[in-house]
Amino acid sequence: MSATAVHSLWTTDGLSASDGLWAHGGLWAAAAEPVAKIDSPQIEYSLIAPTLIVIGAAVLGILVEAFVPRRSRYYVQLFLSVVALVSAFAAVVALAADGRGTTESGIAAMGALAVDGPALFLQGTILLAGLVSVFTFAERRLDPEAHGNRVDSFAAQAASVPGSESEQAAVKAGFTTTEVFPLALFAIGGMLVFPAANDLLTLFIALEVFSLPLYLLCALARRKRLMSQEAAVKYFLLGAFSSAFLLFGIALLYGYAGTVSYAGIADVVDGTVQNVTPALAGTMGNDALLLVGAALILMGLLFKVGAVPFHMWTPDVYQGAPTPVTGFMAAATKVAAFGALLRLLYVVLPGLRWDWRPVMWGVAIVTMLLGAIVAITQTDIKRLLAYSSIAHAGFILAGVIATTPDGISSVLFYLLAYSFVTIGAFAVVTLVRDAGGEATHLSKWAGLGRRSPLVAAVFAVFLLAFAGIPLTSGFAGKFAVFKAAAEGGAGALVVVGVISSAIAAFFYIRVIVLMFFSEPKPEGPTVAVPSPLTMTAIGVGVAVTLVLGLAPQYFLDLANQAGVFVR
Amino acid sequence: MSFPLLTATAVVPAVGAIATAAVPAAKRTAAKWLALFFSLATLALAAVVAVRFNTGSGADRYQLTESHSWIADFGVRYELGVDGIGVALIGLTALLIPFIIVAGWHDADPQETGNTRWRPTQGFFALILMVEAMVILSFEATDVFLFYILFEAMLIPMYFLIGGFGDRAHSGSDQNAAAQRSYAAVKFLLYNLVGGLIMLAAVIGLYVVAGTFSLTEIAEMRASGELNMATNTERLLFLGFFFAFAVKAPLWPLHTWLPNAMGEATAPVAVLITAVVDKVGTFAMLRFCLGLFPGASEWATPVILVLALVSIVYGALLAVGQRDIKRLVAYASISHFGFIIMGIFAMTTQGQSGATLYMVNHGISTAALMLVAGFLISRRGSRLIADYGGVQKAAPILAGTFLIGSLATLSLPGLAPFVSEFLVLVGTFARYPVIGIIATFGIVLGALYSLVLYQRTMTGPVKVETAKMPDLKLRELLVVGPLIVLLVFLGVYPKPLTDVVDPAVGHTLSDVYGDENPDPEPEVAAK
Amino acid sequence: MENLIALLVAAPLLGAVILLCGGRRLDRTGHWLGTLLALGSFVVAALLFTDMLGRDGEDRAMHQHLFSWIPVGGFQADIAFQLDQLSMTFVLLITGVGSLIHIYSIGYMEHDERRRRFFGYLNLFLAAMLILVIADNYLLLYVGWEGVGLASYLLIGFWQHKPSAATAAKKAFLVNRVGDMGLSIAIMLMFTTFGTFAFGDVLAATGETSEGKLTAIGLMLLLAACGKSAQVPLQSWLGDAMEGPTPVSALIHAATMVTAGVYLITRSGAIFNAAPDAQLAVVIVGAVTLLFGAIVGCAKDDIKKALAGSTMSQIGYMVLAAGLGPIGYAFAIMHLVTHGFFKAGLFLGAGSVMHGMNDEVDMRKYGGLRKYMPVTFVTFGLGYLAIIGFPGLSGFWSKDKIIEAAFAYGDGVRPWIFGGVALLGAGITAFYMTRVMLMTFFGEKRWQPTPDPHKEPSAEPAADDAHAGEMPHPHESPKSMTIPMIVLAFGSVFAGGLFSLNESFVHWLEPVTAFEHPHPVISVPAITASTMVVLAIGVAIAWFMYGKRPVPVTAPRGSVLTRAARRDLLQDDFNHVVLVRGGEHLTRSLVYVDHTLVDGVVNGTAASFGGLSGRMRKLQNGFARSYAVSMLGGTAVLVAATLLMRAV
Amino acid sequence: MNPVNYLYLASLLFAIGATGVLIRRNAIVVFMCIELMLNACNLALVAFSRMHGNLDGQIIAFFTMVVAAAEVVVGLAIIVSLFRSRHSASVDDASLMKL
Repeated sequence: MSATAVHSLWTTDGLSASDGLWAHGGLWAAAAEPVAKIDSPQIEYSLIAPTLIVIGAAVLGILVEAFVPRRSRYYVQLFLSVVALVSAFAAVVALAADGRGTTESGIAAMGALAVDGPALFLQGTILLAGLVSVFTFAERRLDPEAHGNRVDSFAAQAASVPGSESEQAAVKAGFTTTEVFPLALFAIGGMLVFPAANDLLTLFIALEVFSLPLYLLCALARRKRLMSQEAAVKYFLLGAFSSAFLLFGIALLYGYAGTVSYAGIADVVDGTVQNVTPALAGTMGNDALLLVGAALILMGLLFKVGAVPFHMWTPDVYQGAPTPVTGFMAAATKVAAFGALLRLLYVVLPGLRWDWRPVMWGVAIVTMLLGAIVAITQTDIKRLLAYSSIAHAGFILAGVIATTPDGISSVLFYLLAYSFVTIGAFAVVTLVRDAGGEATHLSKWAGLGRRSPLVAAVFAVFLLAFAGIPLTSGFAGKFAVFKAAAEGGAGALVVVGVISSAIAAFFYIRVIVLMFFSEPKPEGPTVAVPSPLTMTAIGVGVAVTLVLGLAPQYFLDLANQAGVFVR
Repeated sequence: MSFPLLTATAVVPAVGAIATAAVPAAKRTAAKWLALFFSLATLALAAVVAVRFNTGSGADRYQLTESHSWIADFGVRYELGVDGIGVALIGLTALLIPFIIVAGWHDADPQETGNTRWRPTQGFFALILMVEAMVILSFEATDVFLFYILFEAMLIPMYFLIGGFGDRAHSGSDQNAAAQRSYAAVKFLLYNLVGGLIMLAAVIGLYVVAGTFSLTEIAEMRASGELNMATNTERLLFLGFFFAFAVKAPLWPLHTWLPNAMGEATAPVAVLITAVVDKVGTFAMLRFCLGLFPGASEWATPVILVLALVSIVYGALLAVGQRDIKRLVAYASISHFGFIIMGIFAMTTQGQSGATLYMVNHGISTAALMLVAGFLISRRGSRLIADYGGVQKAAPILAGTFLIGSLATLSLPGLAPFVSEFLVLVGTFARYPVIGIIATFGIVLGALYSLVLYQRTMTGPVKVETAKMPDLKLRELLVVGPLIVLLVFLGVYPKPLTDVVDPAVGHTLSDVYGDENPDPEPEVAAK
Repeated sequence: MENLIALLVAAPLLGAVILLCGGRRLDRTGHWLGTLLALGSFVVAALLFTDMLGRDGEDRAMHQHLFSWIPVGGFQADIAFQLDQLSMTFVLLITGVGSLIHIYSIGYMEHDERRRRFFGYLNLFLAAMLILVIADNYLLLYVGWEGVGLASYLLIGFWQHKPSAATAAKKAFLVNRVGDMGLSIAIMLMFTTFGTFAFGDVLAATGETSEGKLTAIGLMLLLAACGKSAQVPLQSWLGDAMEGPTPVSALIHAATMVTAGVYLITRSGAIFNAAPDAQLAVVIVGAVTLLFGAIVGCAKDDIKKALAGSTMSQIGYMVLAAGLGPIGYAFAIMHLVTHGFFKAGLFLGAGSVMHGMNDEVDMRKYGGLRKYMPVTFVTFGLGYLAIIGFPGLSGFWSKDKIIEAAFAYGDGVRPWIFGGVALLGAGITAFYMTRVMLMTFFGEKRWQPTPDPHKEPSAEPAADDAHAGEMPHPHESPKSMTIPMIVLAFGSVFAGGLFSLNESFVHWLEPVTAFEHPHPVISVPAITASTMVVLAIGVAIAWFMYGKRPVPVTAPRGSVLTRAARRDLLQDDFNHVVLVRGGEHLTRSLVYVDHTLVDGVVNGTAASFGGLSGRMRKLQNGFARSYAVSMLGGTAVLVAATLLMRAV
Repeated sequence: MNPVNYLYLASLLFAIGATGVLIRRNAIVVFMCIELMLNACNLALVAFSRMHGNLDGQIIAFFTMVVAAAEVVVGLAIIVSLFRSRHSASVDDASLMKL
């Protein structure tokens, strides 16, 4: 799978489209001669339509904020978002139907983006997860009405100081932060690009594009604003910190290979590169550049997936962020970040796998164990789910390490399964409320099964899926990942995975025990009756969980077909 | 395509579970009858399976097979088929569930009224039927993965049955009942889950080695020499499988969940645990450990036999030391499971036939004893042996049935468990005389705990609390009576059962020994 | 005719089922039904017996195959019966004595509200005992073996509300189970050695295996016999078994069940004949028990326990005889039958006495009863004469032969030792039986008011709270009780002589057990003479101690031996300390181990994960900067590890 | 000058920035340290660009500046709102959530 539709943006030697271009050293070869003619870059708009639709809708959303009256903004924004996500998803499906994910996969936008199976699969997953998340964003029935206005999970006015008069005024005026919709769309747009990024620059930009809106979204909780802001600050500072590392890694890798294109770097790493310039010959000999650069980029991505020891933001941010945002982050970010990680490891660094595999082994083991162990003693349901997501990141890493086609498809499948369970679980968390908003302390969940058997049962289904009990999607995913790992020669990793699954099962079960076998507290929380929006989100979660658990074959086929990276 | 009989045996209770769960809160009694109806329908289907099953000498090993593609990507097929062992255990399961339902008729009646959303009764019976469906299907699965899924999935309804519907009787402990119960439920789940997860690793390993989960395909591959399994791999995989089954069965020292679970659960659920669900573990040892890893099974036999022996003696001794009736029965079961496992790994025709019969007989006898114990406990509200005494004076029928249950537990000749226990002993003795002899001590200890229990509860001076104890009601008699009849019948005429089981045991042993005669030849040739 | 064999078992079994499941409706008629069915079984036995007599000695064995019981591979157990002369002897004894005791019980249990159940148990016992003796293989024998154990358990503990009865029942069952272990192992050994455990096949094939194997089988069978027949070292249950109603003691613990061990050894004669070491063990056990039981019998004041000691001792004789091989089998069985008559008679007599004395069992509180209970006195007296071996009565014929045979056992010192023991036993028998006789029927009245049962539960509380505090009014028992006693007394007197006429009994059994004439080391008349002397000495000593002098109501402290004998020669104390206490300690410590160690390891693991979790979560200290440190550290490790991988 | 020296300088700056993040409490300062790290990256990129004789590195450097600017927008907004709620810009004060 060589690059077929690659054009250089700034070519100097008149070559407009040539395979040999890479030999010159990258996208933007240095200008040596006067410019004769500027070729316009070739952008295959249809191939990147999903991203364009979402980003375009996000821009439109900004305009809506500016021009549409406050009253109707919510409806317009919701409509816009849903239409955008649905049509983007339709575009993804259309591309996939075109065979763009399998036989026709290739590279688009001057080599910046890959349009291949994993990209389309993950984009589809992200769009669906995003759509469901937008439903939970739009939920306005959970909190009691404030001054006759329905309110959602987000602060009336983010700029106002919590508890201040201006905030009360904003509430009274019925302000709502409808900006969350364009923000979410921006984030989704970035996430769509992230796993499809085919050069390091696009990777970096995509990372920032989806991170920055998320930082903001974290800060927007209506209740517990202080915690929300704290989460945002932590997320922001640590995120920026990690992206600095990522960028430095990019710089080093660029220094090593003289190019930022994935394929180009891979050629250099593999030693199959033609036309070695003297400068390249010099840097190619310097493995330290390669190794340190690769390690730093890995670190940036591992931060996003929440792998130990780069996980420490996760519990705090998950806890502090508005719960719908947490669900969205936990699901979509993970999907996007693992997509990028996969592409990086499988496309750019396969030649280095003897170097990174042992390291990733270590990360995976530590991640699985620590996530599971620390979760045991958690007392807040959101923090508990955060640690659970860390453990799951470890499981997925086990599949990543397989370095087989099965490894790719198993990770894809796992991500699909996991994201819906996660969104569903967090959506249930939004329902259980007391006077202070969501009742996230575990002790308040005691006896929930008696009061609201259905909600408790649904949550139990999600927990069982997290725990990987058969007949749920969690089991199918876990099995796929572990099978791939075992086949890829990582049997020991499977054993560790199994052990940490056992540990993890303990705390999922603890919650179930609490819900069903503990006596309800008299002043326990109530379960709010949600609007169809959240119901849909939860319903989709349950449906996906069960379908993927009982009859996963179709989706496994899909993941299998999608499991090949273009290069 | 013929009628999918085996699927139907599992679908009927599953549908019953859903139907029962859907009954509105107020129609509690209707839910009970509905559950009973479905369990009886399942029994009828199981009877059809037994009738259709061909015990002739040339019959296939797995019969009534069904095979459909399921998860091709994992090499998983929905493959069903029964051998004689499966038929026997399906029969046992289908038979016991109606009794369990009738015995637990009032166990899940809600204590609080007015909460219209809380429907414990419906849940209770639905969960029981769900367990039945899963257990039956697991006896039918000839695909390792399908079996594994059911093996794990059945933990969940069991878990809710244990933790959600506990015994309200006083257990002599200061801890609050709810805490104890949820401890027991969690312990049950975690033990079995850990076992299951370790098995998961082995299941994956098996796939890596064999590339398929189908028992028949693996057997063919083995026969044609295509199966390339290194000795150490085989042993590791065997251990992974065996560990899970040993937890389930349970084998010493992985047994401690059972007394807690059986103690805290209601008596019918305790029966469900030990008489039905745990049998999946021993069944799986026969079908999967021996069928998939014959070499490793032989290799592990000495250790397993010793553990089984320890179980037998240890379980019995601990049973003697118990103060709680239900825990006593639980430890007795541990002892009995030791016998079953010993019979399986003695690798003789008598041993394995005996073990299979033992599974059935232990199911019936424990059901009889435990259900009567449950009736007893419900009358006095205490599980402590010391709280009883002289019950036979007030409730002679109850005492009589309890005695028969106890006698079955101590394997009195004439009752079904004797046949199986003796076969196990003979089968073991034939190959491992010393182990066989030591295991024989189990029969003395069995008598000890059974009779101590009977003596302390039923005989002696009448206590004030027990003086007015009502005797068995009709419903209770309907539960116990048939079980006792069955115990006697199978003790006197076990041939229908051995006819079904023997060919299957022959197949299982031929997995291990090939065409050789599995049994040691007697010194003096028979005439 | 052969098809009738199953009927022998079926009749009482049917009775048991009907009586035990029938409910209160049958309370009024149940005992008649039970008795009728027992008699029916006896009639069938008689029919079969006449049929058998009509054939030649070698052709008398009958077989009936009912169905295949446990067919598993080479393991083929059948429900099949074999009725040969040996079995026939037992069948007649069991059904005959059994029927008599049914009749006796009608009167004896008249006031017991649970009489129906009692008869159900009795029928159950008959069925099981008949299975035991007519089984054609060891496994079916085992069924009967355990079946009689169960019946014995139920009947000993019939008065369940008495803790002592319940305990005694349990003890009997448990001790028997130890013996049953022996039988199980013996059957397993047979199966692995011969591939079968049917009498015919096994006993015919004994020549084809090693003596070692046969010795092992023999010793295991002996263990079984010890359990069932209350032989040392498994004798301890028999004394306690006297907690059961007296008819039970008569039937099960004197006449029939306890002799099953003798049956087993005799039945397995071919095995023992080929295993002299096993035979020696049998003889030793018999000899030891013979003395043991006799000594215990001398010290007991409880009439039933004294008789129980005597039973033990008499069975010791039988076992001793059975261990002697072909010279002894016939005599063992003959003594068994005569003993069945006189011991059952003695027990029934004792029951009659107790019936008249408000269920008092302490002989020290009897005295002078011969005037008040003449029938009982006479029948009891005849039984007494029979058991001590008074010339001409049954016991004389059978016991004397055993002593003779014992003097003919082996060579060297063996005949002297075992002959001497047998002879000594005869003397002690005379002593303790005379003691019983004197204390009960002679001397002055030493009657005491019946103690209040609520304060001190007496041994047999039957229907009698009304008697509390009253003086007993001894009276003769009703007809239903005396008639069986009289019938048995006839047996006690004449059976032995009848059997010895032309050695008819020996010839009857010879086809089954084989027979050789014993050649004692001293002449037969000399043995008979010395037996008479020993007997006379025993009677004389007893008369001096209990006839001439008044018997104190409270027992004197007595010598060390007496005190030990009262406590069953400290065997129970040994059991209590070593087995019961030791067992309790063992189970208690195992419960502890299970809780702290086995469970503790798992709980500890869980707890340590919890602790680890608690410590690890402290790393999450809430400070963004320390998170950054972790990230930086992680990056450093990542980089270092990557570089290291390359370096390695 | 040897191009490697630029790289050393870039690394040094990066290290200084990272250290600053770790040791400074004020959120603004921490943030500026991150900016310093980004600029160190830019330096490295430009140096490599020069070494390899292509423009990719320089282009990335421009993108980085834009990203840094965007981060400032978002970051300052967050930090300021935190400051207004807490009257403190200390990162260490924001430690409600832990364990």
